[in-house]
Amino acid sequence: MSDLAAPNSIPGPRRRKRRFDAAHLALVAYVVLFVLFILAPLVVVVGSSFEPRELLRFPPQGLSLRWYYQALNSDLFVGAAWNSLIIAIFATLGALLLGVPAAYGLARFDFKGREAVSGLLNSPLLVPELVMGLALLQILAGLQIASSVLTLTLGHILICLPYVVRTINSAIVGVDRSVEEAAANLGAARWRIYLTILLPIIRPALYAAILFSFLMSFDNAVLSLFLVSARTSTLPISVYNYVQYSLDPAIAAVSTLLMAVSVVALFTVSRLVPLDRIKQ
Amino acid sequence: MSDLAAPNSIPGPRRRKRRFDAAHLALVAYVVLFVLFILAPLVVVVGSSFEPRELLRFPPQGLSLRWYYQALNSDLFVGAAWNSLIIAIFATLGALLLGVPAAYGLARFDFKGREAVSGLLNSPLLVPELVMGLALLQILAGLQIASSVLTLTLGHILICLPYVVRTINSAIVGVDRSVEEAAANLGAARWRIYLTILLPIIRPALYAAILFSFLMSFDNAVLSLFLVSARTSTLPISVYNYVQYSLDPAIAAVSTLLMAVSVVALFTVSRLVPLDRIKQ
Amino acid sequence: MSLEQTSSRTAAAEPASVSVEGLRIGYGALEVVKGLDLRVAQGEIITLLGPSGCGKTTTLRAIAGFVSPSHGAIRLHGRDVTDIAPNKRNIGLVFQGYALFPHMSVFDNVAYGLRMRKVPAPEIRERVERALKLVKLERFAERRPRELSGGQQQRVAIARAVVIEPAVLLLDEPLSNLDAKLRHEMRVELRRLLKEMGIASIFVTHDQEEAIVLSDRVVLMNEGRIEQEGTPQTMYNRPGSLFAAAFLGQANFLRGTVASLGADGTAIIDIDGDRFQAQACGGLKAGAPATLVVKCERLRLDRSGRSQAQCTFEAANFLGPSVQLQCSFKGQRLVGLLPASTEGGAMLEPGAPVTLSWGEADGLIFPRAD
Amino acid sequence: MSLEQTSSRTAAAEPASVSVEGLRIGYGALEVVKGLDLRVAQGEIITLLGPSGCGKTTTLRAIAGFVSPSHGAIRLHGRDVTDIAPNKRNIGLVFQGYALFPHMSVFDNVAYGLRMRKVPAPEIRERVERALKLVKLERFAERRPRELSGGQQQRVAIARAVVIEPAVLLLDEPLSNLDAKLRHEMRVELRRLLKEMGIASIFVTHDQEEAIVLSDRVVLMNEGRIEQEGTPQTMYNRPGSLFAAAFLGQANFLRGTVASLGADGTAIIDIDGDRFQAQACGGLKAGAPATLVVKCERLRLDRSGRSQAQCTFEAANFLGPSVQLQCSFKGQRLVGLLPASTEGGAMLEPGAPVTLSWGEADGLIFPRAD
Repeated sequence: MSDLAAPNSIPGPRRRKRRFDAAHLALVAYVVLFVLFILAPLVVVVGSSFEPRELLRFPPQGLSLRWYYQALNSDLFVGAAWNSLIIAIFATLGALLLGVPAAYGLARFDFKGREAVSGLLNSPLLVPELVMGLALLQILAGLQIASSVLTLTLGHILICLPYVVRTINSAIVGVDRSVEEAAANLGAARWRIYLTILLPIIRPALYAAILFSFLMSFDNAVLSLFLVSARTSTLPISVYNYVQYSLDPAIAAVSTLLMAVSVVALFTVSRLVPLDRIKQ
Repeated sequence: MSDLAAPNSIPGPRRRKRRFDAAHLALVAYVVLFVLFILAPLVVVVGSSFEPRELLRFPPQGLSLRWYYQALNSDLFVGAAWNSLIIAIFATLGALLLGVPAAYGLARFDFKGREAVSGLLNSPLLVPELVMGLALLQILAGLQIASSVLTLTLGHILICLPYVVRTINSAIVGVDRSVEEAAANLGAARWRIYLTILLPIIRPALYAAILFSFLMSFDNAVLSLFLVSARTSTLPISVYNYVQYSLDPAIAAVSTLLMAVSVVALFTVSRLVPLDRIKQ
Repeated sequence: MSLEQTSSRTAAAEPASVSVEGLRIGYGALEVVKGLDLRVAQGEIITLLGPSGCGKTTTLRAIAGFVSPSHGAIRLHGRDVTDIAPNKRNIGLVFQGYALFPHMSVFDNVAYGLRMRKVPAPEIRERVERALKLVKLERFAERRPRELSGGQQQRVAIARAVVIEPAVLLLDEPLSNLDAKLRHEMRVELRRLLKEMGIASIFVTHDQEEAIVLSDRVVLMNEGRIEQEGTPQTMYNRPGSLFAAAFLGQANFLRGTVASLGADGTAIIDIDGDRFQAQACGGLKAGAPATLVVKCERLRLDRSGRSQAQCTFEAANFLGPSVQLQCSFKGQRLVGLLPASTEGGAMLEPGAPVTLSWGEADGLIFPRAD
Repeated sequence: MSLEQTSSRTAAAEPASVSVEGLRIGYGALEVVKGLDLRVAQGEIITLLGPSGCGKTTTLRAIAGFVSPSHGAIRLHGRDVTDIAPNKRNIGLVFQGYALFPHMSVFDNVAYGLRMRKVPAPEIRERVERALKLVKLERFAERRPRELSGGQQQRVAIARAVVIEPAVLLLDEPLSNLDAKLRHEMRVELRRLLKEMGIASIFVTHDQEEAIVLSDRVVLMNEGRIEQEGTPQTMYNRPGSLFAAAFLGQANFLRGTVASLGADGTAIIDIDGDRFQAQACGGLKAGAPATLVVKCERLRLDRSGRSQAQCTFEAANFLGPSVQLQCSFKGQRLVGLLPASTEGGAMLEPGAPVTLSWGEADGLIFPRAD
């Protein structure tokens, strides 16, 4: 039927109209520029880390790994990096152990004040990190406890917790209750439902929570500023202290490495979960 | 029919079974303890701000507004607070003006690399704030631009942008495209669809973006540490500097006021949008 | 109200697969189930039918153990399970949305209940394969639920529920997520499957057609109570109340007053001067308001029935296998469904006079409140 | 293939409300609509019917302007609008999910199109009120869409689309979001409403019952092309192909071979030795494989039809107004739908012999590929 020509003129092939394309192209161009604008500072940092001479500048005068070599051989930075890594790992573990059950309780049980608790945890900026740092400093001073890796880790847990609870909570809310009921109906006790049904289903959220928690802790500067001692300095604090007296390409190299950790962590997790499902 | 007794014994009224209640109560108790644990540091800060004497301690030895009076009469803190307020307002405006169109482009147009851009914007921790501060410092130094309220505002826009884009983007993705098509079908041109349909529908997300952007900027310490000059100090930086040489209850009072700003902002927005819909 | 209540009570001698006695369930001050008795025999399929909010799903959830009744008892094969946790009840449940485990293969979904019962692995394999064969999904064992169609997912849910050999199978609107064509096919298929397995089953649905096709016995619920129960034929042809008559099938409701009562269980209703003899239902009193109920498909476009109404033709709509005839009678609407082969009313003009008739046994007279 | 194609072409003298000529639409390499011609006259209601993926929704979106065709033209009242932006076309569109503006009252939703057209405020008020009255929602003007039921939302969507007095009204599966009972009611109601307004309308649906009840003309689509078009009666009773026969109504398909061709447009099909005379459809050749199609409701449980099949009874399912009879005939399944009043097959045992018959005009013979 489609092959019969209609009596009143069938037009020939027509160019696909670009009715929306002007607006479309403009917006796409805008988005690209926008991303470049956001990325520009990073390009500057990464670029100038390859500078061979003593002066921090962009574009670099050559390409050298001299400052990377120097940074990786600096006891100051390497020691701080180990501290950061250990604190980030234990802070993440702690935040998961405390946060996942809390997220479950918030998602699955009705109790008075649930709305308030939920709202509180959904507003992480309610407590400025600076204030949190001050409070912890004051508590440590009051209890006469010396700053240590342990106190830093406890402080970081406090910072990471709301993010873990939020991520896991919204994942659990998204799991149909009837799936848990189906497991109970088939004979599973409560703890088996958690282990065999709930946790496997929310695995993407668990990965996201681990990623965010790790990076929140690893990159944290504000809280650490109040809690570090000379012995327990973390990488961001070492960078900050270094900048106080010298602005050479070593700092760009360390910054680039700091970002590399984020990229590697993000990339690892994105192999396990699609990137756009990683929501805070 | 229900009033007829069945022949084989209808049991009398029975106590409502508490089969799940042990687990339920334990979890609720846990959640409450958990929240207290998170809130404890703040209680210490707020509590000690009412201390009448010079020594920062908790619990306070009395109740006095002396340190609030002193903080609100300190040129140092009041000037910094004005700076913070002005910067936060303009950074928020800037982030909205740049971020809303970008969020729309990402949500509604397909183009190569959209996934990548979207992933990038959904991972705000990819770039540690510290590195961003260093980069901006380097750029300003390279271009020989003096630090000012303007440069601070630009820096804060860069920090706030990804949050704005993420919040608005996920709201726009949640708006059924057919609603926009319905408006076009009824005769609305593109710009009228934005103004009369899209923006009003995503109003809760706009409020949330404004709230987060404002607080991100107002409470920001890390980026500001690199960009402030003596003249342009913001409130968090003033607090930090003050702590360097003195730890008296004035700092608790200012911290409490800083939190009060967050609470007031959050409360204002929650009057307009339900709290649990404020997602980052 | 139940026509079959007596018979199901006297059957108490043989132990029912499930029995529910005096069930009352409340959420706070709101009582959702207000006293309900139910017995399901081995191999019997019953349907809890009713509008949303009538308590049918709550009843099902109480049997499964997810809701605690405030009064009453639930027994499986005579054993009181009212206080037993849901994971210890041995009841099969097919959820409305199927509630498959998204992270497991079809095989693992079906095997889950057996693994929880610590059945040895070789036996698990054998029983799961048998269950998948029964629902014709043996070739899909390694798929994930999201890779299956709606109908296939539903069959996985059934296999998963029956593989544990439950005392009773509960199905909560199992067809409501399928599209119209598949839903019609699955009704018959599902009944055949359940009969083959011989498991006592309780369906919950708000779709009267589904209830009629699927069940041995329909339990019509209304506001937390049983309105009527009986075979699909009884429920359809002999509704016990106006509510039941309106809920099952499409019917005409003509308002009038009782003219007189016959000794043979019939009555005569007066509708604006015209009188019709029909079956008397419920407590009719001469002179009291009453409603004459006639199913749409029982109306005939000729004078072959004893009851005849002089109507005004309004419209005829072709429905495919049948033609819908819209007429008015004394200002009330009368709708007939005629086989399309009769070409009924095709040549009528709107406003034309037309006679519709029906058999005496097709009419039911109910008392009316106002 | 179209039975009515000629007549709709000769009607080209009067300008159609909408005409679509040689429409082709592709997404990348995939061509979804492969050449489609369509004319809708003033006040006519047509339905694009077909399985999902047949291109019916894409066609509708092309008429509305949201999809650009690669070939062909779209005309409104003779004016070529193929290159006109969607907001300048003056076409009414009712979306599947209604797409109401959630932040506006019902009044503002309906007024939106008029405001975009800069109609003066008093006239807007008057026209919106008239439109809301038409869909019986005048008392809901100040409500928000979410405060309305599904059926009410759908009526708001219709009022919003018709208040701008569009050249044509497009409706994309407008009933699919309603529950079964409401959907059945709204079909008739919607047709009445559209006829009252006299607007040319194009429905898109995959539900054949809906297409039959709603439309003046059904356009059956398959894989981007028109399979057949015609009145609902023609489409239902005289399907032009096996595809059409399978898509409209419930039918039996008996495989056999062509025994002989008659001169009067009939043919005789041989099914494992039994021969049946029926209407010949398509290019039949003696000895070639063919399929006999008989609609389920045309089968009778007696010998009154000229074609008679000696079957084996399998099962009878009570459906309420009718009884479904499952039989087997020469190893093929034969399903009959009999009026329940005949009590057909109630006393038969599975395996019993039974004779089903049908009229000669009820059978259609189609050529079969394999």
